[in-house]
Amino acid sequence: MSEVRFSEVSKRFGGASVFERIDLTCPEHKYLCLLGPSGCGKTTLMRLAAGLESPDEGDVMIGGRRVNDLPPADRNIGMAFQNYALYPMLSVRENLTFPLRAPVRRRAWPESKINSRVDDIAQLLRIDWLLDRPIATLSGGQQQRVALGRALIRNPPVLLLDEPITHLDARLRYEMRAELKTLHAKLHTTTIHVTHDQQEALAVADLIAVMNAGRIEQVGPPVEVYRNPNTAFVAGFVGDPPMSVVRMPLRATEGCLQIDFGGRLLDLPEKFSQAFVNTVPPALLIGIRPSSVNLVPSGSPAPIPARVYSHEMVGRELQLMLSVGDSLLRYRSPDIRHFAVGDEVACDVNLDNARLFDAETGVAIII
Amino acid sequence: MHFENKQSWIKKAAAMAVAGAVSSIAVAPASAEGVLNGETIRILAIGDPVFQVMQRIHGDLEEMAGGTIELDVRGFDVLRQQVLLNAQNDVSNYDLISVDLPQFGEYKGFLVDLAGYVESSGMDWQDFHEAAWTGAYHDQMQLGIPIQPHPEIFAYRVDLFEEAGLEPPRTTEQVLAAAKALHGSKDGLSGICWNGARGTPLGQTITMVMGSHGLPVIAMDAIEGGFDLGNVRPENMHPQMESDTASEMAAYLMELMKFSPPGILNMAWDERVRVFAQGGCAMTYIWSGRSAIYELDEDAEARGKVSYLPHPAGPNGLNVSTLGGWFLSIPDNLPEDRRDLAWSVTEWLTSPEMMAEYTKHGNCVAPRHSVSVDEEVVARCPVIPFVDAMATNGEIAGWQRPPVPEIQQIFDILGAEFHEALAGAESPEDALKEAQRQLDRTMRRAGYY
Amino acid sequence: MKYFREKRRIAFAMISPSILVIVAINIFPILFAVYISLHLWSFGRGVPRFAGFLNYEELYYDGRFGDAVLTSAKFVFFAVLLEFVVGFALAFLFNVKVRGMATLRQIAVLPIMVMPIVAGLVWFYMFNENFGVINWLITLLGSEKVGFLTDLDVALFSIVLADAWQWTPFVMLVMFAALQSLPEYVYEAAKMDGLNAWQTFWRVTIPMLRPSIMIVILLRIVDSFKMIELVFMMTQGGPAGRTEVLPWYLYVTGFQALDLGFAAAMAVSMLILVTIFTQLFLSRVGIGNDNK
Amino acid sequence: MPRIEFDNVSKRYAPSSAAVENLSLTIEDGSFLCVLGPSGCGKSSTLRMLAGLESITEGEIRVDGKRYNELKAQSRDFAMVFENYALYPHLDVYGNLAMPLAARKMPRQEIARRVEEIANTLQISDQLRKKPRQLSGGQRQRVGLGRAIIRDTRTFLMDEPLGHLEAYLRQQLRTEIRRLHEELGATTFYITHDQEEAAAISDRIAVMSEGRLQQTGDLLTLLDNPVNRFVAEFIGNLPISILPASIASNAASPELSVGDARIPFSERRASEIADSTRVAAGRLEAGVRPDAVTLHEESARHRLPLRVSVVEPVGDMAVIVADGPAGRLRAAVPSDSAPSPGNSVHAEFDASRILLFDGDGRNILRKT
Repeated sequence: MSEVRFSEVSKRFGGASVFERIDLTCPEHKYLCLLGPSGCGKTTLMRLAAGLESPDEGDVMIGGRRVNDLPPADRNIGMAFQNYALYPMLSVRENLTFPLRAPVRRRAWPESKINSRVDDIAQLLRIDWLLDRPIATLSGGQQQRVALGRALIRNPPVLLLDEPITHLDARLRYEMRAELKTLHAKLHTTTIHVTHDQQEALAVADLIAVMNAGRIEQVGPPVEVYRNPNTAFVAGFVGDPPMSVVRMPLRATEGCLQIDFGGRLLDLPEKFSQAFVNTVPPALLIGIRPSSVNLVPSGSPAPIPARVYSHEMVGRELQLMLSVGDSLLRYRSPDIRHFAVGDEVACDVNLDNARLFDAETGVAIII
Repeated sequence: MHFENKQSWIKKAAAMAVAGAVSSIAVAPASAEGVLNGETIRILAIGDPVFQVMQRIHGDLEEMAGGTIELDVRGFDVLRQQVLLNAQNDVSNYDLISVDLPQFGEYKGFLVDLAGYVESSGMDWQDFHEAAWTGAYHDQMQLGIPIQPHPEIFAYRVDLFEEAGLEPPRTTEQVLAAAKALHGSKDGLSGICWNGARGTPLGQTITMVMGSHGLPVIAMDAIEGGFDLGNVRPENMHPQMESDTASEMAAYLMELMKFSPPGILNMAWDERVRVFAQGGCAMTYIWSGRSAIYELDEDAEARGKVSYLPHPAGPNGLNVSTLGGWFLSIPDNLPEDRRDLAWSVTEWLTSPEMMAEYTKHGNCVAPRHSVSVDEEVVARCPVIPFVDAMATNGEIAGWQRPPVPEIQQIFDILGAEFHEALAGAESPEDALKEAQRQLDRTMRRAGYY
Repeated sequence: MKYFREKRRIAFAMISPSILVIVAINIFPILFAVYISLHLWSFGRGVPRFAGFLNYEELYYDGRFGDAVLTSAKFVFFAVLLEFVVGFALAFLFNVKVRGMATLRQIAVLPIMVMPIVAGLVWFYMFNENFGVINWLITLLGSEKVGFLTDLDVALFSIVLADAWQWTPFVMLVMFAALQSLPEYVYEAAKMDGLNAWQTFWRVTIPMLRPSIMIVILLRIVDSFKMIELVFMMTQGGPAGRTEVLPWYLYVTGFQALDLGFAAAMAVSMLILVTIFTQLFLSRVGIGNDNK
Repeated sequence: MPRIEFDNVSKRYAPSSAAVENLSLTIEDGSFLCVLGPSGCGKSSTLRMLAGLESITEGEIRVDGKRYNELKAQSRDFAMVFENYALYPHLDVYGNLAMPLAARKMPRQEIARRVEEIANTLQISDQLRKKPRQLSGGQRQRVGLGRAIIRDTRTFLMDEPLGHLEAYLRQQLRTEIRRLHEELGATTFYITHDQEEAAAISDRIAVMSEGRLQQTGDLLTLLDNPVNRFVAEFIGNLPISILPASIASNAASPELSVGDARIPFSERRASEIADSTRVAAGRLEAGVRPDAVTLHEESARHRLPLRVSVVEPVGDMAVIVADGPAGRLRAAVPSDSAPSPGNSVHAEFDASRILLFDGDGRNILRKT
């Protein structure tokens, strides 16, 4: 039993609230990513699970058991830190065995058992050839593996990873994230992984919990979070590139809502109209995927006037930000041609796949 | 004597540390024949020459005594505080304490009367200089045995005086004349050295010079040939700094300034002796024991060329030198069963043999007539027969520094206030008046009148 | 929650002895000094007699006390000024990366290791008019001897000099450490911003050193206000009281005259003076002005 | 705008080891050049030599034809943005922005006007009275940028300015930097270790490794026509897969073997290889970018059989990590059609986009 559950937990530092009454569950054997920008409270939430912080209200449950009063060492969790937190003067082997040699574990971990365990873990993480090297001589990726090894060595049912691969360079990040996923497929350890990199979260997680400003915006499998963002924040944060979340003026004409794109009025798709049968909302946030935006020849009928706000190469594609009215729309250009900032272009927007969000709450309007 | 010089202060700090370490690991010597008979004696002592000698020969001393000698050596102020604190204990931490002559007035309430021991042990008390012996006699009690009492006397360079055809100065007038004649007569030669430094040094100079002008600083009872230092009552406590004698004293000191070496305003204790020793001045006021500084130093210019006199007298004064220095006393909170031992040790440490022994190690003090005629002692310390003669002639007395508890305050006030006059920051009259005012206030605060 | 409450309780239990020690060592003596200052008490003789504010009253009318406060203020001002200016300059000098500078620096800080009382002894003899090496040099150059410790106008500055000899290296050391800890990148930024050496010094170095400067000055002020050893060894307050700083007067009153009540009143006044001054200094000049 | 030339420039901190070796590089006036390389490749030393913060051991740096080697940093009139922001910690945002102007003794009012203008441009107007440590990383670097652009410098040096920021902030700010560049038109010399950032922001990328310049070009050149394996591996949003390969010397139809796959080559490509004397060197490696791979359920002679290890759904596309006897391959496929872990797949390569490296890592198919 290793489900991790936060039940109505609140945490404040001094007078400042980090979050209030958060509910979140990481089911047993699942890999949960806590995703959000810095300062959103994701690390604090994980530290509550680790026992490095105590909740001001609510309960932290591990395996159905309330652990609020349990010191970290008794919670049976492994944790890997962002900065690795290894002992630089010790060898890899000594770092790995460190958690086993704590006095309270002497009975559970006799010398013979320790050695075979270290060998197993080192093989699993492919650091067996490094065992006798001092930490200081290892590369960042190798150190990260050792840190993971140390977190895993007691075979904990719960693994907590605090931005474990953020500091690695791009190549290693790719390698390590595949590694993490393979490892999880093998061990099925219930894992909570904190990151600010949405790509990383999408790549490794079974479940993503998107956090923003102390709130959990959405919890779900990566594809779900990516495809159907529940809030405007998620829409603008997750995706490669994410949706453009724009605020456009609304026009109500004969019971039909229209959106003003820089002077060009587009009809709200049929499926949304029933949401506004009796009311005209003062404002809406509209999430538009880059793939729903197209450039059209300037002579086309009824184009939306736009200006190039920025252009950059991402992968093999040219990505543009188009300035329409007061808003910016992302656009991916299939062919690579030269744009300059300020160029005037004409575009067209397909609203069929758009998502609407309440301008006040940011919550998606779902039909 | 007393307020130890600055250099020895440092040496003493180091010595104390060493002594502390030594005494803490010391074990009683196997032989138990001497006065201690395997026991331990605890002495609270001052960092003056005689006790410094004891520290130096500590090992020999213990062997002689056949026991352990714990010698705690302290600076003047600290010693005084410890003695006062110890007196408040139920049981004394020390078997013996060292007492400065003017302190008997302050301490007499808690010291054992030794008269009985002197009597029963048959100590030859008449062998001691009379002024020294009676200096510890208060309220019909013998409160201490002299171990290092010596007077502040007057030293002059015989060779220079002869060269200039000058008479040995017996009066202040003669001193000034000689100083004037000799000052600057040679390169780097000044007339006279004395304690001119601010505070206690100058304060002591004032009390003693005022004494040689014929009056103590407070209104003590006059008796035959001096003042009654064994019986100071509250009504005796009035300061006398606005007297004619004080004015004469002040005038004399102001005159002395003219014939003093540079830096006289900061000169004290050993420094004046060292300037005298290297030929920086023709005369000096000097605690007799300190003559060892040049008499035992083969490189000193003054060595062997010095003769001694009691303090030169003022117009209405006497040729009397001030006695000071240290006595051994037994605190009255020492349990009865330790007193005999304390007495035995006192007797031993003040014996003629030990006194002679001290002179071997640079302590030119011998307050016993029998020691003063020892040829070896005299050869080492030419000053000793002079002092012995003064003692015999009644030219040594202790009343100049009245044995009252406020004596240190008196020194401080006089030494601070009159320094203003010497430095030219104030007139001597104003300085005396201010000193009088402050002394008066001190005595009133103490509740004497 | 119980675990954390337990942790806090244990933590409190662990630190409570230190709190007690702090109270015993820091607070109690101050309270005791205040208590004594309200009594007439001559050490070793009888019990203290309650006297109300008599001691303070006498202190108020005691010209010598006022003079001592003034002398202390003068001493502190000149000593700290000299130590700071020279120490600061030396710190910059030693910050230059030249071979042998480290050794030189180590030699330069030696005076700090000397016991103040020994420093006083050394300078007493250096300044002495009859044996002193400085006056010997002066006469060698054909000038008149200077009464470093006996001239009314010079003595205090001689003590300032001795104090500076001992403590300038301390200022130098602190400023040097502060200089070393200044981030290199800020200087690169300054170069790229086009600041010349003078501008870099006044606009970057000084403001960034400000907290260290304030701390070192404060430490030196408080410390030199308590200086007694040099006076003890060199002048005993002379000539004519021109070097009688407050601690020396206090020492004479409390430890030679043993007038404890009066000395305690002086100590309490001194404490109040120093506290007021440092508070004023901190609030006016401020260590960091981030909280504006 | 200045034109910057590095002419055979070397930097040695110790006689034996060169941080930068024989670097020759030109930055055309008004262009945006990005030096890209892993840490320790010498890019930082290069920038610092240009800035005047490091001396030049050998060679010459010229700006508009004028030798700059001996010119003091203060006199070079470059503005610099630092990785760690290098803000003056004791000054507030206003003070930091004003510093370059104050150094030039500009009148107070003029300074205030400029600061306000710049703060508006960078959306930090409401932060002017804050100290750097009260700001987030993104805000700090905006101040760093503002300080660089506040005086009319015509050259910007940027030392990994986004290195310390989180991913989404990096993306935001790189857009700003690029826009500023186009607005101001200043010559910009930018260094980074992030190839995605380099591609997004610059006109041209110079790839460095171990003190040497490897290749200079725009992104597509570097992607499709890298000089060597290092550049091929370093460039590209998704990592290139490198697999052992050999040329089947069947005269009838030239084939490339990659693992068990036999991939027919066009005559033209085959002849390119045949021409190359390098093939003789022996060992060959094929580089395949994930977007040049398609995965199929059916096997074929020209397909490489693999087993899926990891599926990473990163948006519309999923990255498939698949392993076989020949090694590990990454493929980018639409997430809707992504296989599951454990599935067998058969990878087909776009033959025209296969890169071939010889034993020394050189690209033997490189078009010059």
